[in-house]
Amino acid sequence: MAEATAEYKVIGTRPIRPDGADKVTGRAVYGGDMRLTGMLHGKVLRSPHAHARIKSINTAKAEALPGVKTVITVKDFPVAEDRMANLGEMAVNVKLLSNNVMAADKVLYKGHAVAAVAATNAHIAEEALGLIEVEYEVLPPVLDVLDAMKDEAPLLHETMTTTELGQKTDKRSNIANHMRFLLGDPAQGFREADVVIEREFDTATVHQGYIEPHNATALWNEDGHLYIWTSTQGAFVVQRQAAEILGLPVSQVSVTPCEIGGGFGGKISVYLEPVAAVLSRKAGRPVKIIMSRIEEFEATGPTPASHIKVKMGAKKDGRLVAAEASLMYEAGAFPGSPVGAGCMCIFSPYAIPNMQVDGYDVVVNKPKTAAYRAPGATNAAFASETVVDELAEKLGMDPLEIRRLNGAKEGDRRVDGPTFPRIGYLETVHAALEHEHYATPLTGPHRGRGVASGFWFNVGFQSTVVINVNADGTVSLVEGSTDIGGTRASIAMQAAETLGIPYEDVRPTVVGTDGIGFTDVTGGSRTTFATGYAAHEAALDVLRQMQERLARRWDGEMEKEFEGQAERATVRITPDDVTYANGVFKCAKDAGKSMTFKEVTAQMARMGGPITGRATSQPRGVGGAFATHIVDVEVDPDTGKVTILRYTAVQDAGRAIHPSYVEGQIQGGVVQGIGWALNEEFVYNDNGNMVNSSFLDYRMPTTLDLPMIETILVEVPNPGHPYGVRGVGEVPIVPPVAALANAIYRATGKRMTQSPMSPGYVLSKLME
Amino acid sequence: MQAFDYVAARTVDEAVSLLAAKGAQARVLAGGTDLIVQLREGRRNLELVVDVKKIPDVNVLTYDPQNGLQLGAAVPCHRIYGDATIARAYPGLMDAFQLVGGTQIQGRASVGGNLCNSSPAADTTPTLIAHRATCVIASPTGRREVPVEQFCTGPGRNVLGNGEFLVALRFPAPPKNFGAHYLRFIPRNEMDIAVVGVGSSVVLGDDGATVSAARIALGAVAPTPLLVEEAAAALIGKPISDATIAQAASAAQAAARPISDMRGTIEQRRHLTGVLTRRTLQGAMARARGETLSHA
Amino acid sequence: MPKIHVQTRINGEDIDFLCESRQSLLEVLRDDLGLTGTKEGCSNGNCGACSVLLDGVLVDSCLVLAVETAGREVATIEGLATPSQLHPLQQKFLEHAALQCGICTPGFIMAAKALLAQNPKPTEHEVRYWLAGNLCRCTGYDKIVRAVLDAAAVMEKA
Amino acid sequence: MAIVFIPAMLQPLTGGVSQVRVAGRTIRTIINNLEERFPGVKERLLQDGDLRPDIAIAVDGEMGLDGLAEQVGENSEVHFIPPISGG
Repeated sequence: MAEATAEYKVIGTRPIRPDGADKVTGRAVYGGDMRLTGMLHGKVLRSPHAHARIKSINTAKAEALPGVKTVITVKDFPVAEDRMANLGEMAVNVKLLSNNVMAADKVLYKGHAVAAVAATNAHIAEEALGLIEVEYEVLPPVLDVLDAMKDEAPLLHETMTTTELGQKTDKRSNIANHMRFLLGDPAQGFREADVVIEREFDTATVHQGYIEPHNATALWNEDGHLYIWTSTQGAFVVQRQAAEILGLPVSQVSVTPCEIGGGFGGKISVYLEPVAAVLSRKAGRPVKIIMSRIEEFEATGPTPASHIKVKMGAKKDGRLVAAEASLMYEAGAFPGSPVGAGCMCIFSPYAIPNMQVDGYDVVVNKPKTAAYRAPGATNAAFASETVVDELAEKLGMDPLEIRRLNGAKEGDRRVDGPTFPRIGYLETVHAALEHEHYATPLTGPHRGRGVASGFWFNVGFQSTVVINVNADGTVSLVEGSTDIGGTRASIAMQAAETLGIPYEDVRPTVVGTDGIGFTDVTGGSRTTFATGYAAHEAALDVLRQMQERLARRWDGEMEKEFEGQAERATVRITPDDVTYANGVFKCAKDAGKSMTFKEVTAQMARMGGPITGRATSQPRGVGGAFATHIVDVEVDPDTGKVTILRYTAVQDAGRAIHPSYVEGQIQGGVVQGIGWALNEEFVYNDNGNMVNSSFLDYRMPTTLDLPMIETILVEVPNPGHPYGVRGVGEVPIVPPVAALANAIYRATGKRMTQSPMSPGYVLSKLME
Repeated sequence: MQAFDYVAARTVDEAVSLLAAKGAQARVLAGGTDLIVQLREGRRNLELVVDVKKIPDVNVLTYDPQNGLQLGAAVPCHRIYGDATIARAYPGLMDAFQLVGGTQIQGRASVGGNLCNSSPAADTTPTLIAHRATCVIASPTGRREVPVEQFCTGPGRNVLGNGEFLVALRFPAPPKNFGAHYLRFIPRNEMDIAVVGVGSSVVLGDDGATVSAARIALGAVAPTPLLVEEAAAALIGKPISDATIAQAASAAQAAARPISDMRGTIEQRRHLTGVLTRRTLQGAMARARGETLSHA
Repeated sequence: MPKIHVQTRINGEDIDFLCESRQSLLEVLRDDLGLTGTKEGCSNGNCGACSVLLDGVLVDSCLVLAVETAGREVATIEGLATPSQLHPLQQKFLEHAALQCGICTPGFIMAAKALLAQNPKPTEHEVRYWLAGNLCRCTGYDKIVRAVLDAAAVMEKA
Repeated sequence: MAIVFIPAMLQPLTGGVSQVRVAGRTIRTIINNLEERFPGVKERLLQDGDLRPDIAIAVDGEMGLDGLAEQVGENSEVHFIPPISGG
């Protein structure tokens, strides 16, 4: 175990995670492992059409199949109200959310749920799906963002009108929202520029690709209480969304988060939970539903395909003076793509005086997009970081030099307005410049080195932590943040550091909505930051209570010792007189009095009873994160296939609490970015059916497609956190697509303007 | 998944009679890595699955320098390249047998099953053709043999008639100065279906140059794996050279009839046919001269 | 559909169960025998999360019919550790933080066990080639490969 | 007097003015004062007496957490930006 940095005892070490043994022995319980007495198996009937009106649904034959207990459609759901509610990370329209869980009058993508069955086993439920007769009026689908934006395009939502630059209009269109950000005077900026580059880019729909399929087990009791077990990034989000959709008070919905097999943003909004719930109420028995991999691709929440225009201008000395971008993102069947975040990230690594960014949120007949790790930022960085690379080449500058020259730092203003607090972008560029990888020339034919940078805001949101002190000096920490990337360890480490006790003495437990106060999703790179913040505060609460108990104890002892010495008896001991350091409480007014943490816990029963520290956090001071990546590739000129020779990711982590898991987040984000760059895409046929909805033809990287991923942790502590933590989970996915595009250019002389840069695409560019 | 009956046949005759009775409603189960996926995704509905893995004849794996290789239809890939003698004798076969799906798939998938699934992009069929394999088929009227290049008749279709199933594949012993090599193009390095696959073999004369025999078989560029005689003709009778290899490659390109689908376009497949024919012939030539190729 | 009585051995124990012929080994392990350590990721042989050993050979249990295991030997993740100690692979996966969400971990560990049984001192390439049938989306594979190489070294010495 | 940055989307209502000093110790007061000077902005920022769901407040670069009650310092910068959520 690496010893801690001089400053800390626990933070910076690499202990074994507390839930590790269960996970490597197969004992950990994931949602799919749930088994309840009398449990039925549910299956969802999904639309074969990408765009159609539902005329009628006949479930009689299905209900008659032996083993089938109940069949439901949208009629079994309460009518969802067309209003906004804060249901997770941000406000969501309840009607649209509910319609995505179960189609109302129209199906808007192939795979859209139209009915569901509960039966004694999954095979029978599946057979029953084939007996449900649905009459559709098939409508022409629109599958591409540019087509959808045309006036003559088929409309998904008859009543939807465009919000144009913040103003609700009555123009019926597939464009839900056109937003704009403006800084300075771009037209003037471009006039001053010596070099201007303008390019257009297209990115394909990609999926989070978590290995565990969505699952939900629900038991809606006769007393009206609804129990849900599910693999989710946020039990409280499932609770609120299920309550809104089903018309229940939140207190009547208990959600227990099981272990989760990956989410990356894709397991935040609900898909199966309300369906399992309604099946359970109608059947009077618990119901479990597990999605197939085909359903995962066709009916959950991929990240948007997009069309992006970027124009950037620089002076001869390399200073960027003007930048414009137009981002058109596919929102899927319902409005709400992350185009806003993309607009705010696209130029964020750079201080540019004149910028205008336009964002378009456009519905198409594909599944509603959901968050995918720094949602919206990777598409945008692919465009901007390629153009920055081209500018550097035109100006004869090293691509990292142009980034160092223009790198954003504290006080520089983003296009959406706010100025940066203390940030570590330039530190990542310097670290990349000085790294042995960048210093070592890349030799050999058809080889190229590319660099790219990326930014993500990270978020704070809300968390609650309770620390119960045990009589043997250990503590049990209760939290609501589901642990996907080892956060039980990183949160327990922060509590141990503050309490001054060993990490092994903190036992973290993740509980559901009945066990802890409100806690937002594990996502937005927030868990180690915000829940860690609450753990620190809860630990301080424990120490304060101990100081109060000791003050009372020592004050009493003082009185006994100084009996009869009038003037001495006036000395009183208050909690402020009790100091704590290195695991020992001391009395400022009497050096003879001291007690260790363990000794205090052993005496709790005679010093005021149990000690429980608690804290909630909604921290401000969220530290944004930057990354700069370097990649070497070799391109086979005969086939267009890209082989990655070396990959180095430099990232500002603020303070790495558990370095192994920070490295793991970076390596995982990089490899998802590599898959996005090289082979991952949703392939649709003309009538809107996805033709590659399996892990065979939706090509995620395997062990054999990658070298080791080297990580360099730059630590520019975030002043907004007691231990300097910045979120690390999302920014690593932002640079890879652009870095690979730039490397492929240096290897082939061909600029890449489309992702994925599959062998077929690269070959077609080589043969131009 | 639709319900079906399962019978583990003990003898060839038992399997034949079970299959004959049910016709298209019955199918042989060997490794199952294609069949079980098709059943689960509803692309195939059966009443009966006949597991042949207990029948001795389909588990044969014998080789001797005179009679060549006897490969039972149900022998899983890992057993074949796990046999050092056979792996050394037929490196061109191992090229394909070692890359059908991941390790887990190779623990189950059989070469016979891959052939009987008859996908145009099957990884093993081009190299079976390059090695002049013969299919030994059991049928209600006894055994019959079919050269492997005639086995597949269309996407997912082959010569097996009612009540027939593949028992084994016979390979002649590699003649002197024989060399074969199989390559496929896939976007990743593993776990993909071939965009194009090419199996080539050559037999060189004692001068180590003149080609006395050659076979080039293409995968994923026609409704069935394709033996391209014209490509062989470009090589036979002449000393092998970059020029004759290039002629063979363009002959292969001319014979290819690719389609565009999610895995590749017509132009890409036509181009790759030329590239892989060239590279497999170079590999086959090297092996014919006694060199060994580094394992990809 | 009448159920078939199957007698097999799982993790060294004689086990018998009733199943339909259409039930996969994965389904029976998880739903009927309560051995939920073997995970489902895709159900069509493309992710390796359901890897088990069948007569010592690494297979996807989603592509094995449960009836096929009659008279054969199945090894799953639950059978790896001894009552007092984790297997070196399990220990090294923890020490190297070679798992994050952990859903793919049982499959990777069973695959690595089969590799080391056959190739006790694999190179990095050989580890990557053998494990290409196991997908992981969280780790980027780096620490998994290092954990397997480290476990091989420890087991080699033992 | 805080410095309020007028987002591009509202600049048509402010005659192209992009920054303006506005009195007020909370966002509620600032928006009311802004409305007096540039009629119509309030309706674009508020809905049912609270911030519109697609608008968030940043004060001195920090995401506002208290809605219209968010405190604003004497020389603070106020920005109206879309809310951010993570993956």
